[in-house]
Amino acid sequence: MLQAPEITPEVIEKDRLYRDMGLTDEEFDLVKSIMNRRPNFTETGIFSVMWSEHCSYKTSKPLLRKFPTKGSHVIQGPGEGAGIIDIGDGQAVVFKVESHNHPSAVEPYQGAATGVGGIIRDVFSMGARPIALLNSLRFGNLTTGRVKYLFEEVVNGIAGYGNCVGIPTVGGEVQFDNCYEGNPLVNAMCVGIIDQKDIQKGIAAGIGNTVIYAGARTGRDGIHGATFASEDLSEESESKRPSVQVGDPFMEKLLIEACLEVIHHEALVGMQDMGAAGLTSSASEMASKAGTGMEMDLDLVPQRELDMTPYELMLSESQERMLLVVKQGQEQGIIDVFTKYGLEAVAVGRVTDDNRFRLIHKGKVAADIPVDSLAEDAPVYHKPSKVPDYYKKFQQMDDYYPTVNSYSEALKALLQQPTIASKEWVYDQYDSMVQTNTVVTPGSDAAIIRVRGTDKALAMTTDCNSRYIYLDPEIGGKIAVAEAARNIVCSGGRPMALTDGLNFGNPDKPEIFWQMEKSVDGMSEASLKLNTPVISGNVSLYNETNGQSIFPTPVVGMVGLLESLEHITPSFFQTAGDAIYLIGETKPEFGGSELQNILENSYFGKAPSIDLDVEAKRQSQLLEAIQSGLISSAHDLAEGGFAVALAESLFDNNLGCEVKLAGDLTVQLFSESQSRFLVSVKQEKRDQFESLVEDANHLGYVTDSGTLRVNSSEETIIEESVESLKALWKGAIPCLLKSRD
Amino acid sequence: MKKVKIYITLKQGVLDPQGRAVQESLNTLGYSEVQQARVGKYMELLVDDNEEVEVKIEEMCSKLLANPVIEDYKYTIEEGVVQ
Amino acid sequence: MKKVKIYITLKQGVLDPQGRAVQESLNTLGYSEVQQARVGKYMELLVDDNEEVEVKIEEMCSKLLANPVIEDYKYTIEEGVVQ
Amino acid sequence: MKFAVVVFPGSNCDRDMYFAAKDALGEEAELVWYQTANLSDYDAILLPGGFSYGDYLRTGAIASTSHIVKEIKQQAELGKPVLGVCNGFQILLEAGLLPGAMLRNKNLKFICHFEGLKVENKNTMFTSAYKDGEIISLPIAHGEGNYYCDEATLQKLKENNQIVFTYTNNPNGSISDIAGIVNQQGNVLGMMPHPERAVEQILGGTDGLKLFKSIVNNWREAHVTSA
Ligand SMILES: Nc1ncnc2c1ncn2[C@@H]1O[C@H](COP(=O)(O)OP(=O)(O)O)[C@@H](O)[C@H]1O
Ligand SMILES: [Mg+2]
Repeated sequence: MLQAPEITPEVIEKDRLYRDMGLTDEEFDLVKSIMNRRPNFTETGIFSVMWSEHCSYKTSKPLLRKFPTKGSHVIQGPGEGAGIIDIGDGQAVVFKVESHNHPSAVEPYQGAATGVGGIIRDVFSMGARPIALLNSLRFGNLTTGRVKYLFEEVVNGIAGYGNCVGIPTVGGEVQFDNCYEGNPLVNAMCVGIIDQKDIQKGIAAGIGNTVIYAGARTGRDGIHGATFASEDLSEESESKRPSVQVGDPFMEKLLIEACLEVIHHEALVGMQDMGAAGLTSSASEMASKAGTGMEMDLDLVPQRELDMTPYELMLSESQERMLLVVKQGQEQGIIDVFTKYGLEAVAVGRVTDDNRFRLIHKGKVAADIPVDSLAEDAPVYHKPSKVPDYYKKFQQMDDYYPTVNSYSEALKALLQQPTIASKEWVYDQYDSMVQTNTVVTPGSDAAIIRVRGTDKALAMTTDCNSRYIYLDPEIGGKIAVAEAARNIVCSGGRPMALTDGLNFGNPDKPEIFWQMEKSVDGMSEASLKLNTPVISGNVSLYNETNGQSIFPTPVVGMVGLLESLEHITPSFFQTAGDAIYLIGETKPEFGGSELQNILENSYFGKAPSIDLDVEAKRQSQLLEAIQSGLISSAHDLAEGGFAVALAESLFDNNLGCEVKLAGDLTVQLFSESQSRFLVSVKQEKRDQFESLVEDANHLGYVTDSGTLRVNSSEETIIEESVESLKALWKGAIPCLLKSRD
Repeated sequence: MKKVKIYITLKQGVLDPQGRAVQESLNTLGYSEVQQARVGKYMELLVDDNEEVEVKIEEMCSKLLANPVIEDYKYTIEEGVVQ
Repeated sequence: MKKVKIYITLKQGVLDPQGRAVQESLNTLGYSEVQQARVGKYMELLVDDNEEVEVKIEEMCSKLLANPVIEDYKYTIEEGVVQ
Repeated sequence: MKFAVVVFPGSNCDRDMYFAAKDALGEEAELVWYQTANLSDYDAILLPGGFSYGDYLRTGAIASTSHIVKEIKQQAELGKPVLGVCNGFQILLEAGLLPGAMLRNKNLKFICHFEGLKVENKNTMFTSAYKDGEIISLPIAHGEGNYYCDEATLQKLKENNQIVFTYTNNPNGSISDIAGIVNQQGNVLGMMPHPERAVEQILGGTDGLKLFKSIVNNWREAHVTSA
């Protein structure tokens, strides 16, 4: 380990040691001019983490500005720990998504666990009680031992952490594609609820006020984690790897309770969690936002290991730590709350009026930096962008049309594709019910959490079909937002706002930057049109292994509001005799489809088209129908198209169905055209439904036969026992995991 | 038949929440003399005799039984009998 | 300062699902020579010197560290240093 | 009737238990921090689920050594109903208020879903509102619910009708499908499934409510006769 005292500022410059920490030559020059001198080792480290992509968003900032972030119900947009929306009655909902991709590639259990822990802290540091967790996961195909191991351990880590802290994990998504083989994605989302009067922002206002450190002690874990997250994964990172962070969910649980108690304490001024770049970012961001300075005595910081240097103390990413600003003279009241929970809380510094970030170590000044330069003066890059050749080629291609010999066999194959198959193996390991508010558990379109004491509920989902985004990032970006909103609407909720997790490859490559730009354009347009502003998010770049990038994967986490518990709508058919309708038109669109994946083992051609006006109109008509009590069940059409959605609608109640299709049957059954819904309606409500919802085609009925039957105008083209289809769908993932190689 | 005893411990510097909880609980119970506790795993394998036992055990430890990112391991090999 | 090493194993006759899983995955990985695996705990305590170390350790094990319904324990006491 | 819901560091179903007693059942209930010395004010003691002390070492082990557990023992000896659910059950086992121990689930995974249970003994103060042999459905959510005891203990449990609930489709490997047992006096019940999660139709069922109602009914009866 490099030891600070021996490395002089001159050596750092001469030997360009700053490069090892992730600063470029230009950035180092900028640091020198800000400091008016050469930075010492600790200062260089502090600049390098604060200016890393992970903390500064230096490449993505120009893109993020495009997102619509305003709305009458938005209380807090991007910029704080998490975004906040108004849900009425003086209450608000807080949520955000966070990635932990690179740590999970190296140590999947702890990587995923600490990812969950981090996003929870983002939410309760705002003063909100965390009420739900979701996730969005990507792995390579489940064919190699390594991928299976990553998948099993990531799920295990999410469960290990979330179950222990007592926050229900209620939803998520998992997809499998080769491009994620060496670089899995682990995005976690946390939703919290708060009384608006308690909203607490991470500020360090009040000169002379005391800075308190609370929670776990600082060790040498994850030093330079933020820089690490901003580099490609390669053989080299195996050795450069920061010592892995281990999570302590028990400590987190105590922190949650203590912080939520402290929030009501009159002496508390501000609170922030220590996330990426640990003490450095939490302290400097708090001070910078409040327009003040901060001075900390590092010898007072609780330490887990001996002889830690200022560099190590400032850059450590030890988990389960919080930083608080407290009114001077009233520290003890706050410390007592932490003590009650058996937690350490220590005064380590004070708020100053000189806009400096000053650190004292063993009586000497270890760092003295203008505080704004860290959080606000980070360079911003406008990276070059270039249309990739693959995209041009795809646009030239004739529309892909699959050859299907047996509709039944194709349906069965689709149901067993891991991306479509039941994710019960995953969510059975999550405590989805703790807190006793989960009204709709995982396995539906969106999860639903009731708001205790009211007639309201929240619907939530994560979605992102990255194959479409790869084929066409702009259209794919629109689809990702639209799909999330569809899932909310199908469950009976009005989409309110979203959080985004932007996972991309190396932005220094113009083709990758183009993917980023275009996806953000598409997502922005859709969020504007569907009135779901972006209130928080996360960027994870450099998701590549040995130069091979992942599919662009901007995950959408969305929350919607149900004004009444009566609006809760299941995604499964409910009663024999109900009429089945398909809302929306079906076109021959197979680019990026699951069927293309099965038949061609790759994705190419054009993404399915989407018209956002049509999307918005259909969503609002369907929601109105749901709120008017006309709908028995609603399910959106996604991977695998109509046939898969029809089968999925049957997997809960031992029912059957009989529907009749006309036209090109391969298209009708398997195309992945957008903006479509499968709904069931009671006989007596059909007239009213048909007059309210345009584009609804009556295709048949729910039966009690236990058989899924699809007819063409001439003959029966699919006739399968629901029981056996369900067995295939349910068994696919466990079966793949069992076969070890 | 060989009996292999494997000791898996967390690497120096890796957080050991379990060890901390054990230490605190021992202290609370009045055993104030306990200054540190670390918790790891202990495994016993019964392995058919073969020439490369040692090589194989080394492999098993590094590939499956321990997680080299956060754990160290040690083992001993002795004669054993099936119970 | 004493260093105490404690080995906790499941009692003979108590089913060890974790041990079985370890054995199975070793077998699947090609280590067919592994006939049995049992998984237990290994702890290291650093304890201030005092006259009754052994008595105390015995107590700690039976009161907290092991559950006599399902577990057996053994320990060794050696000289140790704080790290 | 007044319930104490004992909160240990790391308990996480404490509020659920509290809401079940207070809102669904309509009785008095209080959350009681584990450092509280005295429980004599309460008529029944509920030990909620969760991960006391992070489940470190063994589930329930560290919590079982806390002072309040001694107090719980004393209150139990007075005949007060004590219900331990999930981690609460694990604590009762570790504290020796109930016989046996927990092992990891046979599939080594945490499992969470509704499971079918059979009411094996309706003649307890916790189950009198159920029908004999009634099949009910309650959520489970645990990683270590694989109940174990030696043969002699199992025989005793059977002879004394201490097995109160069994799984209809054993999810975790428990010996004799055991999901819940009472002590010999019949006033301490430990069970892995979560009755407090099944007290409202909107949460998927109300089969857990009868358990709480049984406690209240029996308490009322006892108090009417003794008055
Ligand atoms: N990683 C996961 N964690 C929790 N629940 C999941 C996860 N992956 C999928 N699910 C659940 O499985 C169900 C189906 O997921 P998915 O196929 O992605 O549905 P959709 O296409 O409607 O978004 C959803 O209820 C979802 O929440
Ligand atoms: Mg859906």
